Amino acid sequence: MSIYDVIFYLFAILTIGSGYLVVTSKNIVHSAFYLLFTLFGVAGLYVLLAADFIAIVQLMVYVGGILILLLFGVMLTNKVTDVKIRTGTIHIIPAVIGTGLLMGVIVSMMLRTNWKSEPGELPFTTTYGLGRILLTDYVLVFELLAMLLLIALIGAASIARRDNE
Amino acid sequence: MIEVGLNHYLVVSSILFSLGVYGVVTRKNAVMVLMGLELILNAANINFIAFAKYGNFGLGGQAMALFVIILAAAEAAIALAIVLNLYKTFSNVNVDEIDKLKE
Amino acid sequence: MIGFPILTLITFLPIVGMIIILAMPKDKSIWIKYTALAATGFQVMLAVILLGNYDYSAGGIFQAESFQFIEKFRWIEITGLSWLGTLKVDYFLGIDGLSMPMVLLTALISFIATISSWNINKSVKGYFALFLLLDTGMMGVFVALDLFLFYVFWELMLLPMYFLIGIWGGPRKEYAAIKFFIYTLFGSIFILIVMIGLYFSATEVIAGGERVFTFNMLALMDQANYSVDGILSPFNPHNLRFIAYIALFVGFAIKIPMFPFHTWLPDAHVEAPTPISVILAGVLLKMGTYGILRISYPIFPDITRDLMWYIALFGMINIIYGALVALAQKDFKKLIAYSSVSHMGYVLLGMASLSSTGINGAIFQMFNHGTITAMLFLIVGVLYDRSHTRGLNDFGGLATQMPAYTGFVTVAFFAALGLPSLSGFISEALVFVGAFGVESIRVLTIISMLGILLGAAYILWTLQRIFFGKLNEKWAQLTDIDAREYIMFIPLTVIIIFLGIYPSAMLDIMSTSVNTLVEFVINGANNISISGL
Amino acid sequence: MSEISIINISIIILLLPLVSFVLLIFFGKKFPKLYLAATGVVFVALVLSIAVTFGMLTSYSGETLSFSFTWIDFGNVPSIGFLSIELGFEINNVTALMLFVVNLISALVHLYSIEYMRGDIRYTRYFAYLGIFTFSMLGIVITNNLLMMYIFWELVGLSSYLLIGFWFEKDSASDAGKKAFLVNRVGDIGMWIGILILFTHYKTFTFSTIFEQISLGNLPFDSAAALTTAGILIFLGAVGKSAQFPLHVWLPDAMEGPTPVSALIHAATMVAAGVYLLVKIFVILTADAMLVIAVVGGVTAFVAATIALTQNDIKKVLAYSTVSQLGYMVLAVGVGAYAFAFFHLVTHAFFKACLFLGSGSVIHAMHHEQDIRYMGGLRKKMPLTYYTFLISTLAISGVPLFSGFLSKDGILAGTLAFGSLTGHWLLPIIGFTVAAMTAFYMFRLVIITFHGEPRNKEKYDHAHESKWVMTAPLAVLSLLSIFIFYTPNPISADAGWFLNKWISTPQTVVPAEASFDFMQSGMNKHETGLAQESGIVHSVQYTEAMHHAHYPAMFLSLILAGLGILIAFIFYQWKKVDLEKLTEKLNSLYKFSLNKWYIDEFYHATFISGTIRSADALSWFDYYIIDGIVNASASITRFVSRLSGWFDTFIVDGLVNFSALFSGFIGLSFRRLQTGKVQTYIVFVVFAVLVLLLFFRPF
Repeated sequence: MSIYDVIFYLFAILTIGSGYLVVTSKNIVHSAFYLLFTLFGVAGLYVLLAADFIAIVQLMVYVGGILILLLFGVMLTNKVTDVKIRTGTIHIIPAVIGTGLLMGVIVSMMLRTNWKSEPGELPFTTTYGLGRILLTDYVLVFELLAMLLLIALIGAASIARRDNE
Repeated sequence: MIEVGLNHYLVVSSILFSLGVYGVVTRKNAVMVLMGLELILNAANINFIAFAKYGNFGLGGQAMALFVIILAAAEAAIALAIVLNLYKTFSNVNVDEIDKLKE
Repeated sequence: MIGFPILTLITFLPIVGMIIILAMPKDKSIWIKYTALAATGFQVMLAVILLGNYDYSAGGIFQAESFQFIEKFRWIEITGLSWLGTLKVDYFLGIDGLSMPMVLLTALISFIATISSWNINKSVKGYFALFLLLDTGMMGVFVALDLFLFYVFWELMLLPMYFLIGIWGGPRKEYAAIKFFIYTLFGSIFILIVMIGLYFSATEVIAGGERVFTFNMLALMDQANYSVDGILSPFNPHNLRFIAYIALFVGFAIKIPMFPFHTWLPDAHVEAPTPISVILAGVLLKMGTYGILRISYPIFPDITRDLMWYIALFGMINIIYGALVALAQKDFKKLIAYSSVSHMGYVLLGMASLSSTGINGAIFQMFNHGTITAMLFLIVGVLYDRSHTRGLNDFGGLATQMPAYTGFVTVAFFAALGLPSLSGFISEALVFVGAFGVESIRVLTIISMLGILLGAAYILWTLQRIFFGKLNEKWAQLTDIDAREYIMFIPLTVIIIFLGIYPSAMLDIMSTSVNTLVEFVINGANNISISGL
Repeated sequence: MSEISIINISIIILLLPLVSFVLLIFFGKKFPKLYLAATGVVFVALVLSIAVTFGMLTSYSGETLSFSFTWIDFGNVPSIGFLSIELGFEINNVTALMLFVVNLISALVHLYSIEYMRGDIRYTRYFAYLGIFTFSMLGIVITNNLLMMYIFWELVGLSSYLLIGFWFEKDSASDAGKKAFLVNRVGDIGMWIGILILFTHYKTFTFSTIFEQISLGNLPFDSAAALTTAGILIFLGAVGKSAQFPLHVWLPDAMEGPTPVSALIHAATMVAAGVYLLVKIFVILTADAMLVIAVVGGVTAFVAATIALTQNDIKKVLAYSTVSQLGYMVLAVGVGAYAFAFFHLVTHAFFKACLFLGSGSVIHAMHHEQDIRYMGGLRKKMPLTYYTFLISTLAISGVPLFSGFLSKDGILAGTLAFGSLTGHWLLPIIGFTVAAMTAFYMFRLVIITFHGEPRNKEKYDHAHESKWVMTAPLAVLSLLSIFIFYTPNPISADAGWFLNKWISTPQTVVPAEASFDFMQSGMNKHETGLAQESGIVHSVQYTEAMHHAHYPAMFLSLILAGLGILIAFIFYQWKKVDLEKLTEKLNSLYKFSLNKWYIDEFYHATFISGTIRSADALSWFDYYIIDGIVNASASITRFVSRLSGWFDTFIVDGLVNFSALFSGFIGLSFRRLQTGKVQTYIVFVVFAVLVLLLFFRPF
């Protein structure tokens, strides 16, 4: 068992364990924090997969952006005076069965599939490469996503502001 | 114990995906549903990147992961805006109680 | 010959009128009436043109070349129908001595009925549209020479009749209309079945030399056209010709109406408005007997000859039974309805004789009954319009109150009871002459002659009850007939008297065809029995 | 006059009354004076008929002039050949005389009616009807075929219907008209069947052709029985028209018509038609047929005479006397006294017309009082009427010097001859009895009406002699009742011009085996034809028998007539017998006679109510059974359709509804799944994906 493996398992356990807590925790704030760990774990996995830039982006966008956004959501939708920021659950039994089965099926599917695996050489740092393909091969997607982000920004602002009317 | 390879990542992503689905399905609070969605998206991203590494596809997979993250950001923004609106309309954000779709 | 398709014109002219009427605004009822009058009036003119160009020496019946004013086009043709081969229906019109009197009658009666419809006030547009449609149906039946076409016209006239009785009729109109409709439809089904049976039994050579199944009446009359295995083929040892004949006969008998299928008639007559009664008695009843002469006789000559006695029997029953039941009636219109039953019995008796004089008499009786009974119904209508009752015992002494009316009534009544010098006598006399000449039905003929006496009894009794005696004070305000009614009565009266004195005017038209028919039926029957089947 | 012009003039004579009818019917209202034109027209016809008769009797005596045309042509009829119906006219001596008689009486009746009917509301209409009546009768007279005979026969029926029911406001009048027409129709049906028997065999209606065929031995259906049947059936027509027993019932009722009409009907037109028909078809009557005819005639004469004895209505007495006299004529035909039958027809026409018109004059004077019990003593008030009436009564009673004696005597001689030749002695006995009764009841009528004291003073005082237009016809007619117009010998007509020159009995064409021996001349058929043309009397044997019978018959009839007259005087003039006691003694007989043998009642109870009852029964049958079956089948159909409707609703539709309900149930249960909650849907999606994955097993 190499050090790489050990690190992988650490991050994997971190990711899955905190992911489990995210979905089971009754307190939304706690869940949010567990999500932080999950995202962090995932970022670690990215690093292990030689995706340094993505890992950084993961941390920045998710942890710095989305998670904060979610926390804002929690705060804004639950009255602060109301301590009960716990959330109820539904469909526990069908969900357990369903997702359990789904997990089993997907995992077995993943494992049984004979993936054509031939690890290629990736550059030490991917930032340069990503930048290149983003502005060459994927330039259209890139531009579209930029537009999308803009639209989402405006849209979110407009939806959130609707109450004024 | 076998060496960590593609399958390991895939298993992790599968579990993460299932946990995300579970979260989406079970939680009443809309914000929690969003968190489940984030888990699902992350699971997908793990797959992208894992295949990028082991599938010899160059950096395409990573670029895709990047896009997903961007989408996730956009989605989160919109979704939170909607949640806020929901809250204003129904005074709560419990998805199970918002069943106007039934009619 | 005439350079334009006169039969199509005379048949579909009313439809043109109907379309024009349908295009008119609802409230212009007077224009609608004039349009209908023009349509039927033109029809009469065309009928006169037909008569003017009619060749008295042409026989018709089974020879396509001696039919007149023929129009023949392929109407429906569907080829390649697996075992069916080619399905073809011709638009085949033509007239001979059998149909010419009926065409004249239809045109005349429709025209008179239009005049008589003048005081219809309830949804005039619908009435006249249906009326003209009915007119086309009737005319079509008499000019069609293709069985399919015949059937189409036959059914075509049912529908307007149903509505005309059912909407414009008397208190029990729905009952009467439905009874009429269902009863006649019941008969039509038999006709349809036989028609289809015939279709699959005989073939005809068409232009390409191919033999195809046919609805052509003339082709169906030719025994050479029958295949050996056709179910209605005389060459088929297991043929169903007898049953088919009975079925066809029942189909037509309902229309005549022959005892015991006659009960729709009194109801329909009593409930129908006057012009419709006129049409019903004047033209519709003739379709039954016409159908028998045109279709049953030449197509099934063998069965016709075998069943002669039974046809005569039913003729006799019709005559006596109708007259006796008429004698017991207390409703004027019902009485005349039953007198129709009685008079149509003479037609049956004459036809049953299978002799020229008898069949001449039968066709002449069809025409005369058309004119006379039409007049009788007009008479009832005139009285009913004024008094709103038809009870025979409600009147009395009208002869002094309405002298001109009484004059026309007297002519019509005496024509109905067969007074010589009026047309009814000639036909009845010829029927008796013909039927008496046949030994097998002589006794039936003699019994039938009681009908003359009974006819006189109920008619004179009616005349007495309505017109003679002291004037009932209730009717002191009744006015005599007006100009419009004169216009209705005068042509009929003139025809009745004229044909009574000079019957050749009508008999010459038909005698050649009747001779041809009789010869054809007798020869046909002999041929079939010679061939051993 | 040429042949053609005689025919043409005859046709004009025929058409003139028709012209008068048409004119009056259409223009009578506008020109009320048109009745004068009608009368004029008939007088023109009379003049023309005198010309025709004169021309005929002088130039063509014994010949038959005829003219025919095709009425209906059937063309080449299968199995018969060319067939057509010919109509036509023929004039011979009998026809010509008849033309004259009919026209004369018609003209006189027209003249008479001008006064008699004055003031009637349908005055012109009345003359129109007289016109058509005359026309119809003339048609019967000059026709040469059976079909036209039948046509005009029926037209006479129509005219009598119109005239008898002329005062239709009275129910009795319209009833009488109806009765006359219907009773006549009964006879007509028989006649029509008889005609059909002949036509069916000979394919022609023309008399001469049929006679010729029979004389050649071509019998209908090759049997003498058929010929007998045909003869009797045609005679049935005469039974109806000439009011023979048992169809005589219409005639007395026909007195409801205006009196001049009665004169016309009973003297010249309608009732004469029957006898005229027998005269026409005399040659084809077989022995059996003749016997039937003779018996019917005899019975009629007797029955009517017995009824006439007790009637109190002046017109009823005359009516029954007419029936009785017609019985004589028919009897005469039956016994073979052809010439005397026709002779009596002519003489009777004149004196009976005179009697009727005379009675009309009385009735007119008495303001429409017809019961003789309220009359009496009118002789002084109405001398002209009385004397003419008396002359006619003498004639009808068979008093010498008057026409009736000559003709009746001949008939009685005929019956005697017939009795001696065949042994049927009952016929002469009836004949003589009736002769006595006739004399009695006619003088009873005269005495009660004209002699004695007036019984109704008030009416008597108002009575007065009629105007000349009414009395002139009476004078003319009574004059014609005198022997001199027929024969120079007042006691025997045999040598007179009427019988000797004008009328000759035609030779029968019936084969010897079917006819009386005495009817056969002994000559063969061909010679018979020749004999007929030369006017030779038909049978030597019969003529001889007549001669032998003549004097006995004459004396016997004279005695009997005298006896009858004497009794009448004893009873009514001198009142030597207490009539009331006699009546009481013979009460049942008296009642029987007064009530006309209850024949009307019998008919009412049997035929009429039978017909009406069967009509009602059949009507019930029609309504409840036949129509009932129709309606029942409709109901059954409706029941079945309701049943199938039930089946449809509950079984077929039930299945459909069940499946709908089922799916509804399923839907309801599934509807719970439709919570509207997104998450629930996602659960389903998850399961669905699972199912899909497991199903397709992409691994």
